[in-house]
Amino acid sequence: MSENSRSRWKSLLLRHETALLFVVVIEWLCFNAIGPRFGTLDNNFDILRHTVEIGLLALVMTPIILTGGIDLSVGSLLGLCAILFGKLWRDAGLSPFAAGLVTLGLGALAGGLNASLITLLRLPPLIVTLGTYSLFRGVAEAITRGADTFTNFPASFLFLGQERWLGLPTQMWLFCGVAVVVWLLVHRTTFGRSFRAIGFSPEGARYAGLPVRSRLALVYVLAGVVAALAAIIYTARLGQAKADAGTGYELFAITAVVLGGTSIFGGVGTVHGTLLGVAAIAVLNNGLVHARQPREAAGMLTGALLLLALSAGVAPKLWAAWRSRHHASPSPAPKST
Amino acid sequence: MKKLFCFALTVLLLGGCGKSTLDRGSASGPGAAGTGGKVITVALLPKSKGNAYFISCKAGAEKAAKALGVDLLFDGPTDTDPAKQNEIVENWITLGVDVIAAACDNKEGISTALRKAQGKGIKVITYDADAMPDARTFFVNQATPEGIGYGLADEAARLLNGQGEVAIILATLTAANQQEWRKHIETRVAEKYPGLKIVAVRPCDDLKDKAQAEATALLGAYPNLKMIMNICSPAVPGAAEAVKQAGKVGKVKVIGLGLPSENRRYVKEGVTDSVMLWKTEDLGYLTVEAAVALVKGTLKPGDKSFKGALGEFEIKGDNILLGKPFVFNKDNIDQFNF
Amino acid sequence: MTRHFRELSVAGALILVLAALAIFAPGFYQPQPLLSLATREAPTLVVACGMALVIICRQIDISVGSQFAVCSVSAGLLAAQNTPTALVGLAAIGIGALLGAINGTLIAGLRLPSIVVTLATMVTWREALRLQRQGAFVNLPDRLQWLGLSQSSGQWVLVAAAVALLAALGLAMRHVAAGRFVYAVGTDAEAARLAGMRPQLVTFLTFVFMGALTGLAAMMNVAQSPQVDPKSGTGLELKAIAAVVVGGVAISGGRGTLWGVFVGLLLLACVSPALTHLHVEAYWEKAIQGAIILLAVVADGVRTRKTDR
Amino acid sequence: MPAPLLELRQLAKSFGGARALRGVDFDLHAGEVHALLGENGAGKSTLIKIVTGAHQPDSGTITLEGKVVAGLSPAAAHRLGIACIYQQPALFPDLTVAENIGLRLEPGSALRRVGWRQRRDRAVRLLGQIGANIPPEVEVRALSMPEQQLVEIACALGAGARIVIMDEPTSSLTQKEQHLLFSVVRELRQNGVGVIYISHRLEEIFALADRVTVLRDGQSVGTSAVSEINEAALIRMMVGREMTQIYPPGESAPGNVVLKLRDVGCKASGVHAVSLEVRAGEVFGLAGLVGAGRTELARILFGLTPADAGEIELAGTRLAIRSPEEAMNRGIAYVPEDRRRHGVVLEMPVAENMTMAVHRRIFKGAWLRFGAERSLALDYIRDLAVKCSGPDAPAGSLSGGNQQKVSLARWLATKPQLLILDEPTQGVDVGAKSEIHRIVRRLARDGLAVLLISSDLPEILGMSDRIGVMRGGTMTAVLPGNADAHAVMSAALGQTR
Repeated sequence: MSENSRSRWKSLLLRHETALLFVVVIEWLCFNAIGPRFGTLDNNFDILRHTVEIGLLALVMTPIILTGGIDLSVGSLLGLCAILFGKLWRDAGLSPFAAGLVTLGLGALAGGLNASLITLLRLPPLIVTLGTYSLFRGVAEAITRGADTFTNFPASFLFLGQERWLGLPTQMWLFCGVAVVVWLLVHRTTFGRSFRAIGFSPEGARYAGLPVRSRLALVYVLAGVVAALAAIIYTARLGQAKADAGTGYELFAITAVVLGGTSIFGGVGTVHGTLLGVAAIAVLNNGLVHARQPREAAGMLTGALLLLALSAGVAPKLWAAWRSRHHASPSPAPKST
Repeated sequence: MKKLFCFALTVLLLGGCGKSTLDRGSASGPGAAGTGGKVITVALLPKSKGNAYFISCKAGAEKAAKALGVDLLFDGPTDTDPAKQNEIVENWITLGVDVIAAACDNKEGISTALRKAQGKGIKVITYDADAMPDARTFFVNQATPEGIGYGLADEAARLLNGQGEVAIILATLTAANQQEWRKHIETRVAEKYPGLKIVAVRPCDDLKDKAQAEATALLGAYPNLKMIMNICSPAVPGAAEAVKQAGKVGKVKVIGLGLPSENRRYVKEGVTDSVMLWKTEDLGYLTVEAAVALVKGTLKPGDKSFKGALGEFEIKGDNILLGKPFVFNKDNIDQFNF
Repeated sequence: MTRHFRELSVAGALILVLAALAIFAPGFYQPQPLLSLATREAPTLVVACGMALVIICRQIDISVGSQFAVCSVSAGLLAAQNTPTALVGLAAIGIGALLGAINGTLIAGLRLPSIVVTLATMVTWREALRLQRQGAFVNLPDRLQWLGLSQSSGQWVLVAAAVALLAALGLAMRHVAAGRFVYAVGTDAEAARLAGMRPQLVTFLTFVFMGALTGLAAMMNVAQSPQVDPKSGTGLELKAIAAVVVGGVAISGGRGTLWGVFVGLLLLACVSPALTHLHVEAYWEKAIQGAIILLAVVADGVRTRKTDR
Repeated sequence: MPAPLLELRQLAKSFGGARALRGVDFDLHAGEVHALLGENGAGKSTLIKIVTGAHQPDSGTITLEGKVVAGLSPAAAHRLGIACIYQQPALFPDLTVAENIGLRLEPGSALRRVGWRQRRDRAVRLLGQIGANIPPEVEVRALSMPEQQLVEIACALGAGARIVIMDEPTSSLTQKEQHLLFSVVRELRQNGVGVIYISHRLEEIFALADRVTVLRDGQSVGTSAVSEINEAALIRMMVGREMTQIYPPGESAPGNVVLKLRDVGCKASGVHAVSLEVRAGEVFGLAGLVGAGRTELARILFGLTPADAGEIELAGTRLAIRSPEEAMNRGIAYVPEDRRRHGVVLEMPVAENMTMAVHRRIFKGAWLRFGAERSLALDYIRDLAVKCSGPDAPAGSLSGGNQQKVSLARWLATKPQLLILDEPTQGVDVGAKSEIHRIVRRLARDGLAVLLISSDLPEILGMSDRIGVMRGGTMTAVLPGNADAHAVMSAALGQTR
């Protein structure tokens, strides 16, 4: 028993997610030691609030990358949905709730555009979403002619982004809801199973009778819906909607997902890893302010962290290869580890 | 191997942190609220960090901070990003600064955060670009949007004798102050200069190279173009270079908002006719001075003027007026070195 | 015919745009503005050539924009210290190659996915540069402008150099063994290894070459104006990738030609001035560019789908 | 006697924890064909990859003509005159045939000029030499598997190598191409080239080889002149036990018609006017040359390339099959030919592979039930005697035969009415092969209709209750199960008696 459980512990400790958890904790403790206000509840709620939109995008980016795809358009879609939401509320006279629902639908539609190009025409996701990255942002700018902003939302709507409900920032509840749904989807349903199968081998999945196209379509449509949700939360947090909302968020989301241990080639990865990846970046960004370090340092450290995480992933393999090459001839085959 | 990874990260972070502790030096903790004997912390928020304009403001602010013996925090988004500004303000609220001085990228958006700061007893003033009036006590007004817009339009009319086609290059289509300036330029032209015609408005993403490309295209597309007006600072040298390359120096005039240092060469060569700007260092200096006075209580709402190291400034309503913008041209540009 | 279908179809689209311009905005065809346009796009062409090689090698490099900025600023700082122009150029290329070598080491040496590696280096270089420069322009000495030539001949030199480089690379990719190695590695790295090539070395050198070309492009850009904007190169990677993809290089590696990239870049480079000439408002530009990229890939998708059946 | 061309002494190699080779001795003389035989996983592929420099040995020596070589790389092996035809063609799909051959054969600096005309001429010459009618400017991706194999052979031939290694070169060749290949091999031998020949087909070894070495569990079990050994002895050496009967007896008791095709065709895949009937409890063998349209027919039935002509009837109902899901829901199962790419997902565990096609049945409401999955996997592991460390072992860690069983288990779990097996024993060792045969027999006995596609004629003859022969995309003959090899072959070749 002890032997078995020990090896299980060992494999758990060697997990990417565990290492990342340590990183987050160390980051937190470290900043807590420097910034007197860093550890306060208020500040931690701030971190959460500021991370919700990028966190949402990272959450839905996870299944996409699991299938071996990528979606560069989510940030632009966030901007487009934000102004569509504003337009629906202000110009079409819908209540924020109704406008929100319609926006979610429009997000699904935009995700559906990606999905149909990728699945029906079998185009590479990188290129398709590179195109829609420009397209969505461009449409958003064209609709507002760049300048139009939507503000003066009712307080009942702003409650979603700026207040607390049951002790937590309101949007955290939505975020947790989405996180739980995506986690269950990826780790506890046959959908997640097929995402991984597609990521490892799209042809193999097709030959196994899995509905490859509809599964792929699902992840991109889901990304559209969640980007729309992020847009609504973003609007509520800032109290305004503008065409430049969410610029560059796609890269943050991808960074968080990859930092969280998801392989960019597909198949391997976890949702909790992504959450930790988001946390690592968010804590770093906030903590450096408290440590009075320049903002640019956050970007540099994130880049370095990403490279370090990737290198750590391949280091054991390289080490083993190097060792076996250099201890080749004298002794018989080296003992396996 | 993962252990190695953790270890390296720890070293990395601790290294960074250790340095920061030293940086803070003698200044007391930023949490020290209020006035009595504690060092005041002033937080200065630019629209974006990597921008020569705000770097120049910062230089002035640093001088003021040194003279007044206050702690200065300067932080902003690395790229213009409205959400990031809110984030930074909220960070400062938790950090417990005494006063926030903000240049607002998005009026309504950031006001949410600024009101929150006021709610926590932090004084708020704005500079460069204003927030909603209820979200701050004073606005250090370097020049009103009307002032800038009208000033540029007037200058254009003067140079062109009130006749001709004008194209505008701005930073992005979405930046609030750019749109406001543009609006005022258009209003003024419509009201006073019927002979001027604004034929195109192009964004340059706040990049000099892109501005040059846009200007090149404009020169080709509008053969009767008489002037390129640039309302963001990287666009002025960009447009000037394009005009120079196209061999249209003198035929197409270049004016705009910009720093003397970036435009000196073109102004001297006669490519750029005039560059408008206020003394950015003074703006930074005055902002910090006013902020500190507000915390100390020497500046109160309702005051009619504010006297500082740079002299006395008029207060109009809740706007502290820096004075009129300067127009730099061939004759006076060497007097300014920012 | 079918072999070059993609290049020809993009060329067709380009001719369409040019024809539309000839009818609706003949003012587009004036020698000096066209030369200026070509000069502006010359550095992009050089970067796009490198990007084509990288993508043919089944990799991607999204750090070129940041590399471009680092090379530009370094070149500017060197020139400001009165370094001879030729040396400045070599230094820019060298620094580019060094940055490329860092990418290459991580990608070929540690076998990390290129999109993630270059994402990380993109952010790192860009932020490091920001931290160092704080957005301040670098002022250049006069003699660096147009490489010390007069302005009119300087422009021609830059354009001619970019086109000559394209032609040389285009021929080399077809007629020199090393070029075929890039195709071979891009189409199947393991097969290349078994055929006696060294795929990791080819990948590494491709990234070094990409970096060197970025350095060259940076130098070509620096020579055009008396100041260096440390933000230069922002979005360059997307422009280059878009040109390469529209030009028919397969994102999955192994297929595509530099001629296609050239036509693709011409098409994209014409869009923005064409809109200006056609007096279309700027708000639509991004949307139209996105639509062109999508149209190009959709056309390809429909065609390959047809031939699949 | 001169020093052998190639001498391997005590070669050992491990991958991670698995020891692929534990000390292999092997030698090859000039002018001989030395066959290498062994079950899958015995270490043959590892051995040849060491000789071609693709892998580095952990220990042991490689001696070429009396000189010890160390640190062999593919490029060095190429220089030393070692050429190899891999089982999975190692070609560049996006490049033309001429360029593929060129890249393999042109050593020299990376900066040299590429001679496109010489490349073309050489390709024409080499392909002509082995009688392959392949235009040199075609991209390899457009070629069929056997055509790719021929390009590989042309490469090896053109290399002017002193040592040529062939890893199952005939596995997808037609009879005619096989004969050409054999004459090429004999010619090579005459020219003093040493040939290492790997095949599972014992009759080829007896027809071609001079000596044979048997590998088992990473060790060489023995070497013998072919003339001094018989088939039974070889099999004994390979499996380490006596094999009594290769093909289990058929007990044909056909039931109702399960599958009925009438004039089925699909333009894109070149299949036309196929009519046939398969009954429950029957093994219907599908013979024909590679490229005759058998796999293409299977792909039509499984909805991968839907039919555009004719009628398909399954258990009496007419239906259109437009996707694999649909085929699956109708009770059709397809164990594909290329198991590494299509049959199993190598990175995923055995259990997940086995349940992949039955998600809807065992995971009610799409919720994963790990207990149910595990028990299903354990059942099939026991039932099909899959050798693996457990249901959690990645499928890629299994040997070829066991991967095939996992692929089979996946489809048996769907409880199909019709099972299509496409080359189920290709590249599978003798032991696993006979186990698979027994399983197929048992399934038929339990009432399953089986459509068996195989290029292995003895397998078709031994297993089938009836044999359909395809040629040029259509069914040319349906023969009884006791038909002789000659009848099947002549139908496949289109000869009229």
